[in-house]
Amino acid sequence: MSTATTSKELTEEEALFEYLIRLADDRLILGHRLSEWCGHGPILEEDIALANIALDYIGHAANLYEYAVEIEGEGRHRDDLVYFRNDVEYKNLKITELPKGDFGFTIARQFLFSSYSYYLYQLLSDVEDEQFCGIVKKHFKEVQYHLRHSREWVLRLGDGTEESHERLQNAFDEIWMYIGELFYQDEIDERLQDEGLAVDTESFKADCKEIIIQTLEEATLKVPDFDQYMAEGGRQGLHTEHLGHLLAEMQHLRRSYPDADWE
Amino acid sequence: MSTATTSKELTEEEALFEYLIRLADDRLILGHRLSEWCGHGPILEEDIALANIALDYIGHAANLYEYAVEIEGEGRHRDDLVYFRNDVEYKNLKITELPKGDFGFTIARQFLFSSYSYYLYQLLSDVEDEQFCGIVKKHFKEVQYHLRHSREWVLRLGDGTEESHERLQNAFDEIWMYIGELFYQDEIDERLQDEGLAVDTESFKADCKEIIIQTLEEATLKVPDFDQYMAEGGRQGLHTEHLGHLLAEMQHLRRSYPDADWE
Amino acid sequence: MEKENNNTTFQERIDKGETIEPKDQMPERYRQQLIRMMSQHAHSEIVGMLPEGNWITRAPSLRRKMILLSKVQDEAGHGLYLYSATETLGASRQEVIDDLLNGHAKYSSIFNYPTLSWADIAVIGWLVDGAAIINQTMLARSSYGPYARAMVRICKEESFHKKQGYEMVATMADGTPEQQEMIQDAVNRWWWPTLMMFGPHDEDSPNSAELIKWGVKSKTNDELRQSFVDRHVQEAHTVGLEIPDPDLKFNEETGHWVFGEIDWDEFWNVVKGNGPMNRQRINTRREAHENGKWVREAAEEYARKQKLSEEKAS
Amino acid sequence: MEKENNNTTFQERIDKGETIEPKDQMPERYRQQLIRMMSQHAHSEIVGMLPEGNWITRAPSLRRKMILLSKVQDEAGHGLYLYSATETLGASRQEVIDDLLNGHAKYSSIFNYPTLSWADIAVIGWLVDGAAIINQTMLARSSYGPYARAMVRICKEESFHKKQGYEMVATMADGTPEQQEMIQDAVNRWWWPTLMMFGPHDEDSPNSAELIKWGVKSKTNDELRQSFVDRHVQEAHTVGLEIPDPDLKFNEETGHWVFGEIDWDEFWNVVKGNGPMNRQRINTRREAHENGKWVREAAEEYARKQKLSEEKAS
Repeated sequence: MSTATTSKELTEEEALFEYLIRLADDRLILGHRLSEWCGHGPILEEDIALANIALDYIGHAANLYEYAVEIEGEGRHRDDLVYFRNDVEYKNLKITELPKGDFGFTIARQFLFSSYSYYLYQLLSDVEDEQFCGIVKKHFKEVQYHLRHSREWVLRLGDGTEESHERLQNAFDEIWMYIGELFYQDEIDERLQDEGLAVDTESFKADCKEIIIQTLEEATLKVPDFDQYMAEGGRQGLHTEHLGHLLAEMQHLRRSYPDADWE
Repeated sequence: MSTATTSKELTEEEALFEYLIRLADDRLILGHRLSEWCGHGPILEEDIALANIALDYIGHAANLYEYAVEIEGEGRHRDDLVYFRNDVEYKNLKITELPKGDFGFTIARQFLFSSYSYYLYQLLSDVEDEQFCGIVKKHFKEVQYHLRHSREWVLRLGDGTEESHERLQNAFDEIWMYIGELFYQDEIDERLQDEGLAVDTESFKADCKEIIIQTLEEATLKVPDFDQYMAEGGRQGLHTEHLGHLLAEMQHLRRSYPDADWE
Repeated sequence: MEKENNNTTFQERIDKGETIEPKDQMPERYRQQLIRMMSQHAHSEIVGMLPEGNWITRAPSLRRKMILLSKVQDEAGHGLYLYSATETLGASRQEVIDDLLNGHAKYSSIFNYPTLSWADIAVIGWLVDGAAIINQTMLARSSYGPYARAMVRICKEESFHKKQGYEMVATMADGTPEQQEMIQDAVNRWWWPTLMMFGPHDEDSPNSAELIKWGVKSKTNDELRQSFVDRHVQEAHTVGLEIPDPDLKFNEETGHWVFGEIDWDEFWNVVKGNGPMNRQRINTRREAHENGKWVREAAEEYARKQKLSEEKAS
Repeated sequence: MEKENNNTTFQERIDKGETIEPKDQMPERYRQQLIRMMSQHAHSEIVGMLPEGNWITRAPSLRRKMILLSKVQDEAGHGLYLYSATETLGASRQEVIDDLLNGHAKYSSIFNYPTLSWADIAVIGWLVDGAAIINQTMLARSSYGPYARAMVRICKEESFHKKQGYEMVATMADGTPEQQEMIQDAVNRWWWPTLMMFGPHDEDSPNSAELIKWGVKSKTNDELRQSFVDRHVQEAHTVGLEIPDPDLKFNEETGHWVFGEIDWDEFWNVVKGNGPMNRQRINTRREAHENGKWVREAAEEYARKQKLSEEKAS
């Protein structure tokens, strides 16, 4: 159910399937968390912006799942991956499943994830698989916007009032232990990297850190310690206890009527 | 799915089934809300007390469902009622499904529901159906304890500190619009009352109000207006939006594997 | 006399079908009525996000989730657009939002009903957006330019929403027995509240005559309601759904569907604040507003600092 | 010399197998070690409520829901009982709880792993309670009376919990393919952390020798671990579950199961605070404590007022 099979047993298709699922799960789960803001944002413009970003993520996920089931070639529908996997089968990064918290926490997460996504998508745009490449390129502009949007809010909140500064600092301190996993890679990544189908996260780690440090400093925030303990496990299906509750809500209706068509 | 059929079409068994379901749903849903406190109570003794009361409620519900499916005689299991009805098929009072809130809100609800339950169970103990009667009598002692427990906390919080007084007052103000429904009755109640199988809530409304007023006054609290607008609909399956989320969590696993046996 | 003359001229412009623009002279009462209507309309978009938003996380397919999320986002956009249009009349967004949060301003009562099942989302798209379109198509010819233009744009998107809603209704009505039951139950619960969306009977609608005279509206509540019924009864029958109205019958002579009497007690109760979800809706909006206070303050403070340092630099 | 003599006497009592009671003389270090052990034990019961509590609302049958709720309630009761027993040594409940919340005190590291599926609840009952019982059966013969008596009582309930857990494990192992997969996955995730519950190897366990000398413990970590493995491998095989240890094999000569090496890096990491759930567990406890502050204050203030008015009355 959970334990990742080693790459030796995996064909290239299987490795790519797993790689796509990982990317898709991150975006689906984070999109879900963002969608929880809908109707509850601090200003109407942010209700729109967050819903928009949520929609981008879920759209990215949909495209990635679709390609994954195509590669798998067993006639599954993308919704099968969304609605009929349990949490130990989900491979998203833990950072994406944490509860939405206050607006500061949401912004801190958005900024960190968007910084990572920006470099990831930039490099994935050169991947040697036309269809995969096409999906990534189509979304890169949105990813750029996500980074801009969240970066601006980091500056506003960090260098805004005393309260906003403190809240955002707490948010970064709280979430920091989850950013190590952004750069996690294992034999699946390595295997695909050899084929030019995956990105080496090490190759942009320094750049990514740089933009994070530079932004936090500009926002007058203290940069937490990059060398502190970092949580991992998401890629093996070893999640926090939050994901199960998220999935219960997300899947309840669909699982209640497995034979029904909802389009 | 939702709309209650009128009593004319109902046999006595069907009416009793519905009556039992209503009683059971109240206790299951309130028990669920209380169980959410588990591990999060303000003091260890209350963690134990609330878990204990939750267990009482869920136990009462289990007995009532069991009797209901027995009367129905279609070979259903009590769990079918719990896990395979949707929110429009649940008949619990709205007051039971509201989110748990802070400890003050939980205590306000417990006190109001326990006051009502106390009189209800007292009168139900004389119902002209041996098995039903047996279930009620078995639980009446617990119901007395629930009232004592919540009443003591109303006094402590109401007449405690300024903060606790304000929080509890707010809780009562907030929840008040849901207490009218405690005394709701319709043709199902009336039909069964004729057979001595149900209690006329009008018969104890004054007593119930009396204990509520007396307790709130002793707790130095303002008694909100009994004549304000009162929400109804639970008995027809017309719930708040909270119940659906509660059920998604409660039913997700069971519905995911409808053929599995969990005992 | 001056004022009387102005009003006459104003009425003449209206009667000629001219469009009134923000800088034009207009009677104070015209302005007030429009602020009331337009801000109510804006609030309805915002509060309307809540019942539908309630199902985003539980949508039964990825496609439906995206459609719903996109729809709710559109509604936020409509709200924003309408608040801006209202500002052309001199009513600031903050003022009108405060009126909503302190309970002075109204919003469409339909959003005081809860969404209890996924079928409600389908039915809201079909019936509630359907009713809105009928109203808005009329308002797109309203005498006040910014309102009319907002309506044109909004109407286009809502037609799309209605189409998506009806498609969902049709899918469920053609689905498993459970889906059929679910969708019929939703129609049963939403039909009457939707009819109430058009407001009281003409004789009980104090503002109607005035709004028609001023060319804001061009049809009465009852006329609009009748066209809604005619269209939607047909659509219900097409997909095999029943309308929960035993008095409903087709009048061959008039070509209209005759329908039963609305429960006006329920209508006025909900308008007064005693609907199933009134208090919760306002509480939710208030909470969002209060929780967002520190964010808005931070944004203002940051903007102030930025401006200051730009000024210093220049 | 006085102190030395006392200690000798004390050791003689221990060696004779006498039970030490709260009012008896005891070496300060004995007292401190017991406070540490017993409060850790109490904290473990309290923190242990969280991973299991996580599934109460999602239990797949009413019967299982009641069993779980009742189990978690028992754990709260054990916590209470152990805090009281610790108080006999002069450490107030408030003090030891503060130590937990500010991170000074430890609790069993097993509770720093998350419960990801319902099968985890079954496996916790079987393996974690199973391990606890082996430890507690020994502690029920501990030299400190209140601790030993607490253990007798707790052990009885935990045996019941283990029985219920194993029954659940057996049901799932005998269930649908999905249930079988789920329960095997849970065993895979919990097996090694459970082995770690017995602590480091004897040679790395600084307290062990002393605790044995004082009759608090009567077996070493490795001895306890071995009896756990012997018993539970058998139980796993009975219901057809695999133990995720390729090195596991039965030694016919010794009659014991030989098992692979524990990942001690993981062990020390989790102990240091870097387990999957350490921070969240403490945060949850802290939040409960902070959110409960006004309640505890109110109860105190009310009690004060009551006492005052009683005094006045008399």
